[in-house]
Amino acid sequence: MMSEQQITSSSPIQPAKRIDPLAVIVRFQSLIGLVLVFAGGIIFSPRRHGVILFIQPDNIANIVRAVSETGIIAIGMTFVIITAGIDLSVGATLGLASVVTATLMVSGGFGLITTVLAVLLMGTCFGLIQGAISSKFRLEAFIVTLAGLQAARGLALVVSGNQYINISYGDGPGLAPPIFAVLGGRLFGNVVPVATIVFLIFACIATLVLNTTRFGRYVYAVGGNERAARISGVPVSAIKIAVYAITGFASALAGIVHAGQFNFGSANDGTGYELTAIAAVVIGGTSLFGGSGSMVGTIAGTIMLGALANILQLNNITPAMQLLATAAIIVLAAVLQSLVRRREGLGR
Amino acid sequence: MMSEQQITSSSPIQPAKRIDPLAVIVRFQSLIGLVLVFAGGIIFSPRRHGVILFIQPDNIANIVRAVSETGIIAIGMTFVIITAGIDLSVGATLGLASVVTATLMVSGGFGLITTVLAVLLMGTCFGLIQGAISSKFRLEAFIVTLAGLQAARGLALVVSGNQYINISYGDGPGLAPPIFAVLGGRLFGNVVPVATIVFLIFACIATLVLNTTRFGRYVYAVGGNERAARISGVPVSAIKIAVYAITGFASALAGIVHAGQFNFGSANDGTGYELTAIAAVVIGGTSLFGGSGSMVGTIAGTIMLGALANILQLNNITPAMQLLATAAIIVLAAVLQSLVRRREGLGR
Amino acid sequence: MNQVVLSAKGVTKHFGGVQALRGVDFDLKVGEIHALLGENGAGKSTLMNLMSGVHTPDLGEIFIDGKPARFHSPRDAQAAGIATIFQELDLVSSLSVAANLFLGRELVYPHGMLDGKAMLREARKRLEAIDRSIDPAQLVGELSIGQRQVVAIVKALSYASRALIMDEPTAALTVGEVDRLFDIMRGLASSGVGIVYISHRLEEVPQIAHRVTVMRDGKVAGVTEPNAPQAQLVQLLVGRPLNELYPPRSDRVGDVLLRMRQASFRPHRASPGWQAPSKIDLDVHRGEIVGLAGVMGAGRTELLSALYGTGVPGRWQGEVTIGGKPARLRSIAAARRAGLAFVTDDRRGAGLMLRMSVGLNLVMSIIRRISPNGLLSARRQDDAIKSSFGNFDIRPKNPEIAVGALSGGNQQKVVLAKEVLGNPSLLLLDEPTRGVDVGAKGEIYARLRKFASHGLGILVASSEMPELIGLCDRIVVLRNGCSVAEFSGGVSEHDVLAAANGREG
Amino acid sequence: ADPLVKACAKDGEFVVGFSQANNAEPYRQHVNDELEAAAKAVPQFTLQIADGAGNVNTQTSQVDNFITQKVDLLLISPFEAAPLTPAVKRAMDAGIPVIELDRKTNGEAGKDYTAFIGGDNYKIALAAGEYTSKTLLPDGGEAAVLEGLPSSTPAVERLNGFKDGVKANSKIQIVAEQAADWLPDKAQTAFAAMLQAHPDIKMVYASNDMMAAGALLAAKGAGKSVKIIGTDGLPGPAGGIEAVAKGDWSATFTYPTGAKEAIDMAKSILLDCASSVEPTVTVDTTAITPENAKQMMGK
Ligand SMILES: Nc1ncnc2c1ncn2[C@@H]1O[C@H](COP(=O)(O)OP(=O)(O)OP(=O)(O)O)[C@@H](O)[C@H]1O
Ligand SMILES: Nc1ncnc2c1ncn2[C@@H]1O[C@H](COP(=O)(O)OP(=O)(O)OP(=O)(O)O)[C@@H](O)[C@H]1O
Ligand SMILES: [Mg+2]
Ligand SMILES: [Mg+2]
Repeated sequence: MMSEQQITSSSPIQPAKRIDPLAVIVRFQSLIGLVLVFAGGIIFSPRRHGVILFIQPDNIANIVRAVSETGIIAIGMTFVIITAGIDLSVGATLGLASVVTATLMVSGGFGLITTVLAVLLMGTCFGLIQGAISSKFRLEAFIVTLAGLQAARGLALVVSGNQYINISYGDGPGLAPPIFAVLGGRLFGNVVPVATIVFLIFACIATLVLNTTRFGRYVYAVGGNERAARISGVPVSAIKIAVYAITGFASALAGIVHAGQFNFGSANDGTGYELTAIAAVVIGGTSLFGGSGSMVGTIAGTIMLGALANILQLNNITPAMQLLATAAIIVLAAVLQSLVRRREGLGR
Repeated sequence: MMSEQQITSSSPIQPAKRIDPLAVIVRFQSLIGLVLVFAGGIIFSPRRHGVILFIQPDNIANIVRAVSETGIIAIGMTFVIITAGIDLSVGATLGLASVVTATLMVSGGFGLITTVLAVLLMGTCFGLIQGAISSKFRLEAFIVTLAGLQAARGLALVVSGNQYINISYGDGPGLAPPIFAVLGGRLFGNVVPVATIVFLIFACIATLVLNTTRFGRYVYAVGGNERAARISGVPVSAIKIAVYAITGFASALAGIVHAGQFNFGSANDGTGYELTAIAAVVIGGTSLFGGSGSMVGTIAGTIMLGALANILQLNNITPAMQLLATAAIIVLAAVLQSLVRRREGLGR
Repeated sequence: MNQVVLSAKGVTKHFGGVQALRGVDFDLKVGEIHALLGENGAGKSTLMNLMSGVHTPDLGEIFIDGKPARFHSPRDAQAAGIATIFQELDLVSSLSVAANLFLGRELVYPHGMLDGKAMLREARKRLEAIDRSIDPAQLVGELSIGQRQVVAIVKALSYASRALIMDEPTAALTVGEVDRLFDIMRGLASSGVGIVYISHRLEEVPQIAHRVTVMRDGKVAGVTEPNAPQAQLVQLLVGRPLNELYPPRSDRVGDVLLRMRQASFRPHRASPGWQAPSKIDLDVHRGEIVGLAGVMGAGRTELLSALYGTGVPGRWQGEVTIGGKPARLRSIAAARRAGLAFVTDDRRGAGLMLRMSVGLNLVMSIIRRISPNGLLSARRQDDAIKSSFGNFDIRPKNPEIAVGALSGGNQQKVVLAKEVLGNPSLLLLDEPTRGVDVGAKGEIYARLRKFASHGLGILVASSEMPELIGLCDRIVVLRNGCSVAEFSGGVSEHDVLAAANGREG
Repeated sequence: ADPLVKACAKDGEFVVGFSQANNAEPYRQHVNDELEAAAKAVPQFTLQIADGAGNVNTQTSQVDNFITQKVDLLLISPFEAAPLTPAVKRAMDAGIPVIELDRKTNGEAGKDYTAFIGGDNYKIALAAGEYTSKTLLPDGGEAAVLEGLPSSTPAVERLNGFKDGVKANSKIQIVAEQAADWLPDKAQTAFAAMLQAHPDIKMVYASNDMMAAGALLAAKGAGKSVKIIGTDGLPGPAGGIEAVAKGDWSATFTYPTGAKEAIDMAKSILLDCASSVEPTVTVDTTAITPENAKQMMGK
């Protein structure tokens, strides 16, 4: 008896800190899928005169350009999903924003800055209204934003008069300020797409907001346990409304980038982006049940999906095989991440 | 003191049973949206020689025919959503099933019954595999079924050789059994569409299964509190796998109905059906967070969405206004249902 | 009476880096009520989880009737006649009471359909043995914590054929229900069922147990007789002698903080089962700890939650003042502005973010304070977390692990620590020590007393009569939502009970 | 003059990339089939097809990928014109000749892109409208339109073309106009509702064959015989040509793919070292009517 007692008191319950290689992997588990896809990309990349096409700066630029719009949206979506919400209206809001951008500049004669501010404001309000309806009447966000999707497409058709709107540049009525076209361009030796720069800047700001601000902490709290958050004095309704305002803002930003990249506004643009964005968020390790997730994961998930599509196309895989391969790799990446998570007992 | 004691013992804590008109509404709250849409339909219906077109048997038949495929899928989806899962692969599985149906009958020379059984089995297995992967590796169903969506479309492309496959009827090689065309027909005085009959029969069976069987009870338990279900001896993994097998079965059934109605199979058919089906389920009052919901609600939600589209089309509303009106009415119906729910303190 | 029905030999279990059990031997004899005691995190629940098939041991084995048993799921254990009441009351809140009672063993008609009527009938019959206030058709989500505990008990009782494991079944029960439960347990034991009984209420042990095993730090610290002196039990439990459990009462009491006179709460709409507070007369002064006593359903939880704004929506009538000013308690935000903080009795449902870390949970109510100008300050956060660990001895001392992985008692400490961090002036506590071990209880009492001596007012509802009597300066008794009597601290248990039950003292 | 492609050679090996707007539409699948068939006849060519999935962003990134792969010639059928203009310019800048099918990007043929081969959506719909007013409903009556995806180029152009075409006959009234997003199931539902609201509808113009097939099902369901005009003139058993031949529809107007012309042009650029090609090749529509349907079926 006595001896047992002594052993006990000399070994505190606190676990010994082992240096564990697994712990390192866990810390970066949201990046595992990305690393795997890049490794696969390098292995399976076609080569031309010994050059690995996949990791050519141009090709990397293509990948990150292609995902910049859905990436911007996915970043907004991360906030929503961490609160255990969902926003299906993002793609349609992108379409609406692209139409409004084009209309304001082409028909409205608005300048660059006023247009951008007006469209961002519109997107933010659109999200805000959805958040307010969902929060005030306690409706599932799924339903409210599904209605929002339809409303945004309807509004876009109204604004555009059922037409698509081309953006021409120049000085004068009916022409958009030429500087707007820079969104479709590339900088730094014509390599880095401007759309990607917008995406990365937005990603950095969002990462900071989520990780280092009071608001970010509230977002996690609301998703972690709404009742507990409310009892602890978290302004739950305000936070819930705010995250939809953020997705609205992000979608509008993506819409502006879209209009600038493609010189075009159409009510149909952005169809299906909601699923791609949600997929990027979830592949990045954010749970649809709320309370956990990371912005870095979302960024990794976004780029991973883009790199995957790229490597398949570089190899000229048939569409059928591309679909099958995408399916297989997404599941594989998810399984690996989950195995790592489980080994550390952090499983859901 | 003494008198109080008597009061106490004569008034047990159990709440008094009042007869409450509201309680009746609550009991049928999932039908409220449907009733509203029908009332609106009658009011706004175009008339011809004093006849209200909206409630003509022909028109009602058109409504229920139009929703029969998504309805069948929504019924399967209800099981999944009650377990707090989701299945995005349903539309693609419908496409796959329609292609396989056409191929088996036209190229494979299979008879009616063998074809139907083979396709249903295939759909069930497809769902089962997704359920098993998601359950075994503890992956979010969203990701697994998103991969499933791509896999099903990929398989359908492989099976069909990137073509849509026409079904011609007759006796001989390359022709399908003529009886299969009955799925596109109408019975009972050429009014009731056969597709609708399939939908309603499936709905009745599913309602019985969900409400009166042990399996149905387990479905609720798994979604309500997985841990509690597990420690009560509910075979949680089996139930989770089973519900995806059910959506797979339902999607295959819908695919067969689709092939029969349109006399062809195409890999792209059913695109976007997943959102429509989920919307029908959620409008019917089933929570995406699992544990609660009803089959009657899903059926009501399905028909409500169809009736809404129909009344807008009868009035030849422009696409833009149709989208806006649909959005408004969906939110309105959801708000009304939620107000009723809340009055009874059942709100989440 | 010497035949062993259920036993564990040398079982070891670890979760990630935490060693929960280190080679434990345990046995349960036929017809025996075997009390299992131990500090929070000692490994009691883990041991029971192994015997009921929730987890499998890393090393060692479980035996039934001397034969090795391999449980792959709780289903297997149940099939072997072992029923369990889990500490965390795992019930499905969206299903009815009856559906929960029969979950996994539904009654069906011969043709296979569920026999709902029979289940309702049978459920009502079984519930009546302990608590007739529960309607079997009600959703579990609408029940109070105490009522849920009854449901969990009844559920396990109904299929315990060989052994019954009860993990803190009485934590949310009041004396009446506990007595009825003990009667039932004695009946079961005499019919040959072995019962493992886990509790932190040491005074219950001599009443009910035949044998006592004490665990500490994942090992068995000793096996003794139930009527061993309490001091000896405590010594075994915490590894050191414990002096007085309750701190001395304060004699210096400040101004009145909360004052209620004929205060009634009018819900905006009728909510069946919700005992609206009415005609409450109550004062809490600065520096004072006031207790709320009452039987289950007397309305203690409702009074606290109506003050804090988390109950059903409604408004107060009559006089309610806080700090001398009429209180405007319309919302949680308003209550917090008035200096209130609330510790809920539903720690998993409304108290904790189970999948988030202990640290994040702790700072939840002071996010504003640790983020001056909107940016989180890691230093302030770490200071706050450190002070919580210091004040409440949360184990393991690692703020990184998910709070859901803590033992029940340690989870309770987190809920308590979190609200104290907010520096409230009036602390509303609902069952604050549910599931907390004696040693930790003593420390919590001491902390509460210390906070009070700094001018904090505390209003505490508890089902543990000794706790109320030992800790509180005054005790207000509620019955059917009304305040019916008031005692000063140190009163006899009998007097309080009599008032709570509506009998002359 | 210099050849358009320096590496041109009779016996070279060439990769031709085709960026298709959206494989999911049967018409586009038909384009792919014809291109594959035509390319197979040229042993020097390897044809790679990428599916833009109906999304200008995806299609842009696929053009970028073709540039990375340095294909020898790019064929593109842009989902929308303006959005793909910058991508086409990048290909041209990289020295890859671009032949556009179906839809022109902005700029000048021969300079901003090598050549355009295709039909004219407005014109074929105009022809359908004129056929309606002259041949199908000379005595007038109620007509309906099933539109494609609202605000997409072909939907807008075909709608306008048909409306302008029937203006020739003032006795024809368009009583209903609904979007069915190119899909047969939506078309069936929408046309069923139209027939409810307007039982006297005599004909329906469907902006593609798939919607015409849906309209036929709706008419059958309502027990009505309605004159149906499709668009695209797809071959094969489920296509418009056979439907006209069977007498199910009144007519369909082919929207030529230009596949054969495109591969021929690629041959002259890559194999024959052409220094210039015809910058704009318009391929005419053929009206498939009961008169010629049977003989067109074999083609
Ligand atoms: N699922 C789990 N994951 C990780 N750690 C766990 C898990 N379950 C228990 N533990 C750890 O195992 C140890 C023993 O916990 P256990 O729940 O058995 O304690 P207990 O004796 O029941 O305490 P209490 O009296 O507070 O309920 C604790 O340190 C706890 O944190
Ligand atoms: N119909 C209901 N709607 C909402 N909440 C309810 C309902 N019934 C019970 N509750 C909740 O249950 C708790 C009330 O518990 P109850 O008073 O019945 O039992 P108790 O907590 O054991 O005893 P005491 O009331 O003395 O604390 C409250 O938290 C209340 O919110
Ligand atoms: Mg425990
Ligand atoms: Mg209580």
